[in-house]
Amino acid sequence: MRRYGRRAPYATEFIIGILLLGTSAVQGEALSGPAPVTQVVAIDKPNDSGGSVLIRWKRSADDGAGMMSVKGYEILRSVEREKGYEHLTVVPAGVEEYVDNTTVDGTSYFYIIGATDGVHRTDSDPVGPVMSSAQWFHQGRLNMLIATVLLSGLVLWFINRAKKGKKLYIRPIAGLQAVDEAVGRATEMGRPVLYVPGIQDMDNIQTIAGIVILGRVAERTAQYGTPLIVPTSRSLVMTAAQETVKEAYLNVGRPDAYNPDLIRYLTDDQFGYAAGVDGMMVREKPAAIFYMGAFYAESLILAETGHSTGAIQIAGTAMPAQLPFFVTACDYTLIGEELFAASAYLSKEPLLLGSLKGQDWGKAIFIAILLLGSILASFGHYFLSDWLTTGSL
Amino acid sequence: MAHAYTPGLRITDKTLVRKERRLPLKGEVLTAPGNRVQADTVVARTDLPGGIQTVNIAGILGIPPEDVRRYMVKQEGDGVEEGEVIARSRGFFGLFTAIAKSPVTGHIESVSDVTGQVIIREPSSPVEVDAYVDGEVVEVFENEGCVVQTVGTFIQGIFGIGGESRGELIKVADTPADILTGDEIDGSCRGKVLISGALVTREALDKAAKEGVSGIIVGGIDDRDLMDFLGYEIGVAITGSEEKGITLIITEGFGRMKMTSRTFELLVERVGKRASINGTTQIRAGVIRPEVIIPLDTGPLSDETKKESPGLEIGSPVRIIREPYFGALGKVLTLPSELQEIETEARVRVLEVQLEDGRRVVLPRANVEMIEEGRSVIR
Amino acid sequence: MEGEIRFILATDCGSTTTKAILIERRGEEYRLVVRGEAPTTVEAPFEDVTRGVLNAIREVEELAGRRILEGGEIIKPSKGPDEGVDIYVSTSSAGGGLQMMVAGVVKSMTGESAARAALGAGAIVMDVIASNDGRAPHQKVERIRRFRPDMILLSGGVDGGTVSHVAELAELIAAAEPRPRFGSGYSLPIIYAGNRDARGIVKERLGADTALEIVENIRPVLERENLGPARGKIHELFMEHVMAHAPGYRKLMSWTDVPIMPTPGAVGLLIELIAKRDGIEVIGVDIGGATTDVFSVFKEVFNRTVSANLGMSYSVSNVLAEAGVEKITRWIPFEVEEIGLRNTIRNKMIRPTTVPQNLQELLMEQAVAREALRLAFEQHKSMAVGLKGIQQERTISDVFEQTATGATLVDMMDLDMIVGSGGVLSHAPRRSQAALMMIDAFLPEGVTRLAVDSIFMMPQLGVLSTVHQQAATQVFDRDCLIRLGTCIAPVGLAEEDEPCMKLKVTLPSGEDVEREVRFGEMILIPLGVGEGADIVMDPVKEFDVGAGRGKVLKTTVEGGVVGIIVDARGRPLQLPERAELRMRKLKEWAMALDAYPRLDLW
Amino acid sequence: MSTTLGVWIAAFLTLCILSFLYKDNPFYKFAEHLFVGTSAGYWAAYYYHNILKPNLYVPLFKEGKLLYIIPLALGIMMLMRLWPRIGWISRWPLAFIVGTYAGYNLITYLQTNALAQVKATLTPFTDVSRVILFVGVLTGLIYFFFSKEHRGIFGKAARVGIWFLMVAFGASFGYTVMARVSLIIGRMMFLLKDWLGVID
Repeated sequence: MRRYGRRAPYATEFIIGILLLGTSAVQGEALSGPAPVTQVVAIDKPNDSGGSVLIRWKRSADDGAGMMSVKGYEILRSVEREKGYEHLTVVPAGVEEYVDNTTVDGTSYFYIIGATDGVHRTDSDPVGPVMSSAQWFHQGRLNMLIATVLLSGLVLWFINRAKKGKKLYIRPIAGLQAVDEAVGRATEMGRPVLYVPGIQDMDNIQTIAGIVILGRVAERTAQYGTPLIVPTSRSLVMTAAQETVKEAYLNVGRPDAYNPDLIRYLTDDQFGYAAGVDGMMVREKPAAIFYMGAFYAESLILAETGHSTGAIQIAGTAMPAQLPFFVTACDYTLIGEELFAASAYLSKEPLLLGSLKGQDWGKAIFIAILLLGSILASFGHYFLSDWLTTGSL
Repeated sequence: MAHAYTPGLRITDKTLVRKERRLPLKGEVLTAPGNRVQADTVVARTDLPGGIQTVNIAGILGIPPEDVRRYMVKQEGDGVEEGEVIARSRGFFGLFTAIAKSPVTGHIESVSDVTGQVIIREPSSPVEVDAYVDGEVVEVFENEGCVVQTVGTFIQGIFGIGGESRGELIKVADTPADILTGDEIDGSCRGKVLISGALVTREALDKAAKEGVSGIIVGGIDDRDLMDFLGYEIGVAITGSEEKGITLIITEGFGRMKMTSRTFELLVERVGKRASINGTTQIRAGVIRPEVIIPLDTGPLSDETKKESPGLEIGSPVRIIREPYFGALGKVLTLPSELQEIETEARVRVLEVQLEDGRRVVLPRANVEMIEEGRSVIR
Repeated sequence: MEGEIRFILATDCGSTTTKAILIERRGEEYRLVVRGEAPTTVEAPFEDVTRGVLNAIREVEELAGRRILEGGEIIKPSKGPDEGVDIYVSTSSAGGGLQMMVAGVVKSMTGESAARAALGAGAIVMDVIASNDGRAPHQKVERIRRFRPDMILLSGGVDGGTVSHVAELAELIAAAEPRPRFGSGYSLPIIYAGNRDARGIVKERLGADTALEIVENIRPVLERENLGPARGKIHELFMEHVMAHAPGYRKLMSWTDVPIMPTPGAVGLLIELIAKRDGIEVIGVDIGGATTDVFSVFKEVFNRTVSANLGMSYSVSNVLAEAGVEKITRWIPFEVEEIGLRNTIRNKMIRPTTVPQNLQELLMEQAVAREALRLAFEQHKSMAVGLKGIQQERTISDVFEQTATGATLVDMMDLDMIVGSGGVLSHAPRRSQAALMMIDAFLPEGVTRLAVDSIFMMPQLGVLSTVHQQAATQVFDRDCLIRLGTCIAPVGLAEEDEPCMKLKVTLPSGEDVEREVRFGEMILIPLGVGEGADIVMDPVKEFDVGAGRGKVLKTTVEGGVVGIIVDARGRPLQLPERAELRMRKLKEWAMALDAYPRLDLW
Repeated sequence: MSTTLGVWIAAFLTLCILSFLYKDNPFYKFAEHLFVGTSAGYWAAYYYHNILKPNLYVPLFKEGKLLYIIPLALGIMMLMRLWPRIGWISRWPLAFIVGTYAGYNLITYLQTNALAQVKATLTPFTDVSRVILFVGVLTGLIYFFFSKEHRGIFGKAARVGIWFLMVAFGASFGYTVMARVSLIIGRMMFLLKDWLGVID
């Protein structure tokens, strides 16, 4: 057969190898086993954090063809070429790739792939040495790098422009224009302001946005001389909130009015927290309530109670499922990305305004890609789509 | 109406000037009627209440406002030094004590148990009023001030900056059309009042301020230069409180404006004498114009001082105060009583003026001002 | 009672002139007979306001041939056909008018309400002190002490709301030991119109050293303003304290049949009355030497603002400072150097009584006036707003229609009439100049009537309306206003010379005028005073004349001394950037309105 | 009716919480404080056993992995808050956390919320639903432009985006309401079945 003919130069090596292995396999039996796999390569698995080796091979001539005798491939590993091979696993027939996730970085390994029919096994030559290591760069995510650099570059460029005094237009968002109003209302009514930063921890981008906005709201309450109550459901959020509020009070020259006792930790429990905040609403009677961050099922419980106390409520979240509830129960709602744009609005600092403009350009680029890609796809070209495929995280 | 309303600036070589010297608040008058005073004699004195500082005791100590009184170390009326502890909270076993310090030296004016704040009043500062002009005290308002009277030359400007000042008159221009560029100003001008011509430049103003010149009397100034000198734009026409260390009196207007020869000559005649000047200007009801007063040694004037200004008449000397012909002098030729249409098509009361160069022009009456020589009492 | 009144005398003591008018009932109608004026005499050397009043009345006597005065007193009621009058009323803004400071907790809430109450009563609001005004306490005290207001209005907190903020304000006012402007023999009037619960503490803090008056809260709840009691109290105290200490006013007060009102308060009253009577939305403006007052009635809400530092003489330089040189030169159709313009404006400031003698000077002055009016109107728009701090009810469908409270009430499309007064408007040599200035400054949209108060008698009519409404409104309609005509301004933008609407005017003669209006042009269609014309406007789809974009509007318009002015320069108005082009357009527009003589020569 | 004490307590507390529907009252207050307190305690214990112990204590002290001194130090720095004088130290670990998460999330969000979404939307216009999807994404994105005035064509596109968002909200509203209804059904089932036993 043509195949055999092609393999011929390797045959001697193959036989010698098997002899040298000194395994339990009897030579005669070996000869009756399935044809071996070919083109075995073992490489350090790319784009990983180490600890794994990728082995690839071309399947045996008897796998799905020829004698149809291959049941699977046994993977064997050793730290020496000649001996000490141990069994790792068996992968089913038809497979041509295996990732060994059990390697120790810095150690050289040798692999043998044995095609087996259940009784006999025909081993490949050992491949190696191969050493696993962590990669600094994940090539599959080159597109991510480009996107990040592009977006950051845009943001930096616009920040720079804004710093130079170029006026940037910002579309009005009623909910944010109303912050002053809400705090003012609380002041006139002699009641506190309640700020709910959601039930997620500081690893959630919405919580971070919520805390940033808290800083802006705190500046207002400091100026107006109105108490600001912040119940939190995470200790870290409480810490961050205290720091943020303290700094805000300092910024507007009212450090004396800062009271850390009003920024409290309640509980990590979702509904325990909701019950606690509800209790605060009915007892402290805040005249303005802010909900800024990530919310789940407690959103309506909170917003409805707040509404019933007659407070002005301003909500902002990127949780699509909770938005409708906030919209119906609150006076103003920031929808999705408006939450992230909020701090730029409230501060009007060139830094933040510039970044907003940069992000808009990012969106414009995505729109352009969408348009172009879809048109290309309609004509059967998919390279843009392919380019967007990222290596798994 | 017997005569048109023609505001005029007074330029008088000898008149009776009465100046009211009042305290901003009630205080003590240090002189009596009949006393001779020098311009720098202090005639009245008072204490201006100090500023206030508030301290948020409730916030600093972390206590409710109604408890503030309990934690006060100092009470209402007590004097405090800057940095002195005025309130102290007692925590558990002396731990967690918080203290509030006074940011200023003064006394505790009030303690509020509603706002939780303490108001500290800074010490009062003395205010003194001097006589401003050399002269005689003729009247005293108890606890408020007095009137100082003098006989002298009195010249009003049209606009000025800077408050009361005084100094010896010196001449830095040869003609009333000269421009004061600054080269003429040196150390010898310190404390003097400079008589100059048609324009003062920004450079000259800066130099004069640097050399400690008391005042400058000049025909005109470019608005741009004035703005640059002050560092801001004058909005409404109230001046006098600028703190540039120099008093500027403009006699004609903005732009390059030859000083009226009469004013110039009168001033030059008084070179070497001490002048009291004030740049304070207020242009609205109750107009205040800047002034130059040069007290003279001669005795009081006779009874003609009470004569009222006669108003605009044929032959009256006038100055034109709006474009075209701005700054030109002339004599009234005719005063037609009926309204006439001018170039803008507005129908206004007009007069005919013969300019100094012989031209005869018809102008709205509102655009001329009389050069008054009345000798009525100047307040 | 009203039926018996035949002769009415009214005066307005302005800061420079005192104006008197005589009104007589002829048949069923009240008409203006004559007017006279004389310099105001509040200040030295006279120091008696009644001298100026008597001088003005004497002029009225001469002109009307009617004896009104006897032994320095007004003959009242009238004796026979040529002696005396039946009613005498007066307003006053002499001595700078009523100058107030107001205080509130939140600047945009009770602070704003307090300012509205004071402005509505005719005061100049020197400053608004608020808890959140960004000033340190000692700075607030410094302000109060330095400004020496005639009166302070303190408010703050809704009923049942904050007490501590109000107490803090009261403490600051007490610490400032404020002194009134006139005289030192009486204590400063302070009106407290805030949180009911804080009355006790305010009384405790301020009762001893000031003339404290307590009225109902101007903002009992955030959702509602209650300015009436505070306004009434301001008028009362204005009479009792402020006016009573101004020279000669005691005597004047004894002459009048109703209390003397602050001039702008009276104008506001009249404008409010007219708007209510005719059911129209109206803007009134009075541009003076020192200040510019803007009045408006939109959606039945009256607002007044006073731009204390925008005027044509005393504060003309401030117009320059606030608007900037470029904004002024953009209205001047010839080259002008900055330095020259600056000096010209300054010279106007220091010599306020002069009048422009040549055309260039007139154009410069009117350019400044446009900016003064525009700035004053901007301020008005930011003050004439809805209440802030109100809870909103929303449904899910409102999610993208969220609007903030406190939006301006001023809607130029809904506006029916602009009334201008003040020297630069009333005394413009051609009426079309006044019309053009008002259009340029206010930028009316759609169909808007224009008028000027030629001799400024709105104050007198305003105070008269409190005793004799019929006389006041009749004189207003027949003698007070000079109707300039109607401005038609399609809203939208297009390229120069593109068509923006078709216009068909049916004149009273029955003649039809049909025009295609192109973008960037102004057209004048003569239509006389008292005449009306049916008009059909068919805008192209980007333009709106009041019925919506591209929708046809049929209506009747009123004529005037100028006529129908079609302003197709676009809204927002865009002047060409390039100087020559801008000047050419300015000339073109002025020529279309025949606004200036000899314009074609340069 | 249940005979288990735990069920009775649970039922009582459920009723206490539900009494808030009428108005705030001592029963609610009691249950609320109990809830907040016990859950806080529960989570504290949970965190110790599930996070602190396996992620710090065991590797550091049992396995001797010295690198874990860093998180320990950061944790101790965080606790410095308790002493006001050195409280500022806690800002460092806080800054570390916020900064790290921000950076980490940048990539995650860019991947899942941007690139992956764009890819998913990027389809040939083969049928109507794909076109609708495409238009929806595009106009929705346009609505979230902040630095451009929503006027003219741009404004119209944003309007269309609003309509898509409205439809999405409506659907999600209905869906979530259903989920909430099932929550209340769950609680009712507990009361009626586990406690009272009136239904099976």
